[in-house]
Amino acid sequence: MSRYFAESPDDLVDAGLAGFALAHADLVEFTPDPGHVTARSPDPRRVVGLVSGGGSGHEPLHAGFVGAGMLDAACPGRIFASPHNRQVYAASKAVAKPGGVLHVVKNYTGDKINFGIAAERLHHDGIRCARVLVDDDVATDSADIAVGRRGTGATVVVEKLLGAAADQGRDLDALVALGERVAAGSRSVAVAAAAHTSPATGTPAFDLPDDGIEYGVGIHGERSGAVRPHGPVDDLVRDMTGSLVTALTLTRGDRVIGLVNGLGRTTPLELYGLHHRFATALAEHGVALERHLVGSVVTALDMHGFSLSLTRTDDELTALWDAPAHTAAWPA
Amino acid sequence: MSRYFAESPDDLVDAGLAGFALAHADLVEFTPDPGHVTARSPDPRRVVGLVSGGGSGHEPLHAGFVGAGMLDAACPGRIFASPHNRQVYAASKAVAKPGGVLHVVKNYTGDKINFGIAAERLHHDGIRCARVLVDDDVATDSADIAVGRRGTGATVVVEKLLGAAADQGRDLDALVALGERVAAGSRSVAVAAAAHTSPATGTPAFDLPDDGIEYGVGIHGERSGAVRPHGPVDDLVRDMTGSLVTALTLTRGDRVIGLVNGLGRTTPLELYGLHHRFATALAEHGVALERHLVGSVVTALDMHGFSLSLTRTDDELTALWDAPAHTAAWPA
Amino acid sequence: MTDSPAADWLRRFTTTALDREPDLTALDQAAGDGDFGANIAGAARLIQSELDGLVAGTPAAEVIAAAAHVFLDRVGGTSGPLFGLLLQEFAAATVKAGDLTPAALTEGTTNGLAAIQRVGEAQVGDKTLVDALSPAADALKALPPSTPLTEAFAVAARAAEEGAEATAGIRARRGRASYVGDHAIGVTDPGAMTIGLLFAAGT
Amino acid sequence: MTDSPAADWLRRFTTTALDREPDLTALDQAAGDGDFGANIAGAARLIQSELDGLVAGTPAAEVIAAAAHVFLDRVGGTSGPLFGLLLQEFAAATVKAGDLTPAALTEGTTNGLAAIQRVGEAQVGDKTLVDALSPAADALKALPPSTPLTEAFAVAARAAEEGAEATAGIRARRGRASYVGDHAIGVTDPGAMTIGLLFAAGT
Ligand SMILES: Nc1ncnc2c1ncn2[C@@H]1O[C@H](COP(=O)(O)OP(=O)(O)O)[C@@H](O)[C@H]1O
Ligand SMILES: Nc1ncnc2c1ncn2[C@@H]1O[C@H](COP(=O)(O)OP(=O)(O)O)[C@@H](O)[C@H]1O
Ligand SMILES: [Mg+2]
Ligand SMILES: [Mg+2]
Ligand SMILES: [Mg+2]
Ligand SMILES: [Mg+2]
Repeated sequence: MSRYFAESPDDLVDAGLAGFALAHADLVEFTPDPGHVTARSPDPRRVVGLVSGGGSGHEPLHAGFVGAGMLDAACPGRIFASPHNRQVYAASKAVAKPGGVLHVVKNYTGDKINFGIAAERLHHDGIRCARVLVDDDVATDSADIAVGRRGTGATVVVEKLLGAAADQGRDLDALVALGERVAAGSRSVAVAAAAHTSPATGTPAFDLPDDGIEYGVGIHGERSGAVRPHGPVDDLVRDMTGSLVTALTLTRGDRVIGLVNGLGRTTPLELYGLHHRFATALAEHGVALERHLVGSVVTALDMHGFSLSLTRTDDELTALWDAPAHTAAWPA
Repeated sequence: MSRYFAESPDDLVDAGLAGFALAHADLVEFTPDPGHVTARSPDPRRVVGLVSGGGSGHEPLHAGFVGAGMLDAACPGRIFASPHNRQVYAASKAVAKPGGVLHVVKNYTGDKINFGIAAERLHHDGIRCARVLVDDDVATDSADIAVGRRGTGATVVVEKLLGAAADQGRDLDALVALGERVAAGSRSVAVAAAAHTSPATGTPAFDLPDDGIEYGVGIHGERSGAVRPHGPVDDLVRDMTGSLVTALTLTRGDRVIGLVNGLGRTTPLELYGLHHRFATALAEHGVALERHLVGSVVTALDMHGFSLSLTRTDDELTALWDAPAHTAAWPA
Repeated sequence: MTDSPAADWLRRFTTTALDREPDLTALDQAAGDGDFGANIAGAARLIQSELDGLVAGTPAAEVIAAAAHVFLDRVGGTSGPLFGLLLQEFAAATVKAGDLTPAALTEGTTNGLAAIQRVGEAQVGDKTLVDALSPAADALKALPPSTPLTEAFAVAARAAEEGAEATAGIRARRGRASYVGDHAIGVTDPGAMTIGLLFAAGT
Repeated sequence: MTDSPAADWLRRFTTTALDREPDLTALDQAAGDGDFGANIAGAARLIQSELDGLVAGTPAAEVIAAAAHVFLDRVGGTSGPLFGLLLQEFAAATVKAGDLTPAALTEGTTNGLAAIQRVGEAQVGDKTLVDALSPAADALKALPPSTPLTEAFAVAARAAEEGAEATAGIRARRGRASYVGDHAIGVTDPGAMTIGLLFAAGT
């Protein structure tokens, strides 16, 4: 057990946001109530405001991606709890542009409900508002789960590509179409060797056998039900890669953007080693890894685990990926 | 216990470096034997090559700071083991410029010996070579420790400022003088709430009571001997800040660059919350926090802990801090 | 501090919610993401301070509406807005009945269930708070009109508790618990349990 | 594979080092940074493959020099170059004596100690490998010239082992163990212990 350097789960969020705002005062402005972070210098060509958000505990997502070239605003909820609708409403009002507001929402019931209520209020105010839903997690692609696939690591890819497209002055319908295309072309899968520490109890959120890996874990630490032994890392990465290739029905010559994402306490050495193995596994499928990102960008507090994501790409999407972005966490 | 996603301690380093090189092929070139990483596009005005290195397990240090505006080369050793002299020698030969080579060395016996042997070989080859020693850790400032203070978090500050100065075409003597001034004006202190996982055994490197904090821990997980209860975080940060202010004999109006550094599994929310508290504590001393960096830049594998560093600054140093750098891990 | 039956009811609910926070956290941890206890406890504290701020004699509908607004406007998660929708329907039914009557309770529960199902699309058996709310609505509708309020609350609580208990035996199809598969078996749904606590607080 | 006494000695040392890796790791973990075992084991594997590559009849000095170069050029840490300096002096003394004689062992140990102290500045009592190497040098110097090689190794090993054991009782003033204060008490210095293993491998 290891307690967080914070007084309580709420302090973890509140002090963290206050410090984030202080550290990045050049990039963002923070409104404590209702809590939201907005970009100081969005691209002047934008006609649509981009807003995302979700429970805290996934940092740098989303506040770390607020800034020129990515999000106009983010709404951080309490730890692992969706923001309330008033946060989303206020953030959306603050960054709405003549062409309206686009919500990037990870597919979770709470997020959908709270963003949905905010959207109703925005419509009521005469502000155009649409939504792109990210649902990339193959581990939750099951007839037993009525709510569909979870939104996880690929969210950052969607935010990057939509941000670059918004900077080109594209309108709401064009952005929705693009976002849906990117989300449909994105899949992720995550594994964990140790649970995150619950900020409520200070203990691991779940137990794994010493040599076990939770295959298909969620970014709130939801267990998958599938524990496998800590076997060769090559095999693990090959299996994960295979599941993404299958889900996206990729064939030889297809082009992708790849993300190797740490879930919290996974070290840079591990992540780069996994990237090397991921690239090898993709090459075995004949899939071209055209762009990549390696880092802990969509986390689950201090979980020891990682996710792999793939997004189908083409010339248009790759150019959007390459466009500059200036935020706290996007590697410039 | 949580095993690393690697086959062995050596694989952790080897696969990690291979993946790093693959991920950042635009920025760096990696030579596997003797292992070193060099910058692809150093500033053409440089007349002195900047080389650093040390045991692996501290990523992104040092390889993540190789690139324009910072290091010309880095030599990563095995986990927590200094690189051998041939690595340092080869890296130095590869990036030596007409004005010679400057080694940035963290004050550890192994690093001093291996960089020292390499320096002898370089002199033998007629290459000018000098050293800046970083010894910032106040926890090891004790008459009982014959080897002096350890080099820790402030290393990244020294590398940044020296890199910017090297880009201005300063010569070896000028860089040594600057580096010594920065190192002399830098102090750090680190605490841990949980040890890193030993890659050799897969178990925590040391045990702490559930509610204990190791005050004055080293970046190789060396215990300090001082365990304190997990009390109010404000008090902890105030005590740590006070020890740095005292060590640097800072008085009202003095200007500093501050670093809040995660040691591995410390979450961004914690680090930003600590930054907020650090800024408050410095304000209580009347010390001006002129620039800052918040992130996990000098780590101890997956240790749950953080360090605070201060470097005295002035107009010259602040301008060097603000100069652009383009490396894998410097926040651009 | 007020002393109306509606305020007493909600205050008792907040006390229970805070008392039971660790249990609710543990249930959501075992088959979800662990934030339910904190979310409900946070709401309870906010409601307590709203209740503290009300003048004596505030009409029941306004008391309930104040709690509804806390949930709707200041509490996130999945549970925040859903509890808000429920309390909002209690408030509306109370306005219509002129006070918090057994009829208002029945109508509020029925309409609250409908609103929650419109937004969350859960059916009985999906292992959500609907599994408690739906039997509570049925039990209330079956009561004779003359039933006293506390007895109506008791009947609803019993039905909700039974519904909540039944959630332990099944896997979830909605909510975070739906992601954990068989790990949800044996774990009572904390949202359903809290519906039971809400009704029990009126007895 | 060669079968000269020098090669046998070094091969036995590598076998012991690999066998004892977990113990060495544990000692460096308890009062250092845990890498010593891996560092020495890595060196041992490299030396084994060097020995495998030598033709039969390779002179003792060349055999020892090959091991010295592994440590000096391919092994990092604090211990890598220090063991390299020691073996380099063994090789030089062996060249001088024409073979690995007891005199060569004494001179190599004495000069190796001096080189290690020039570079690492440790004194006896600082809790480093000097605490084993220095008494070994003294014991070797006190031996009559006629002492057979294996007995000289045995005497040096005994002195080194005693020196190493004594390190358990003290705090460290040099090396990583100097940072851990009282945590070092009760922990034998792994570098000193390995000096004992090196001499013992010659018996
Ligand atoms: N679609 C739904 N309809 C009704 N209630 C739901 C639904 N999904 C989840 N719930 C309820 O929400 C509770 C969990 O709330 P909370 O922890 O706030 O949300 P989250 O699952 O987003 O973390 C569950 O116990 C369940 O009763
Ligand atoms: N100054 C020194 N002189 C001689 N030996 C030393 C010195 N410092 C450390 N040592 C030896 O090095 C050993 C540790 O080696 P190693 O683990 O490779 O180095 P590090 O301490 O850098 O991790 C210690 O057990 C000690 O015997
Ligand atoms: Mg949640
Ligand atoms: Mg070491
Ligand atoms: Mg929950
Ligand atoms: Mg060591």
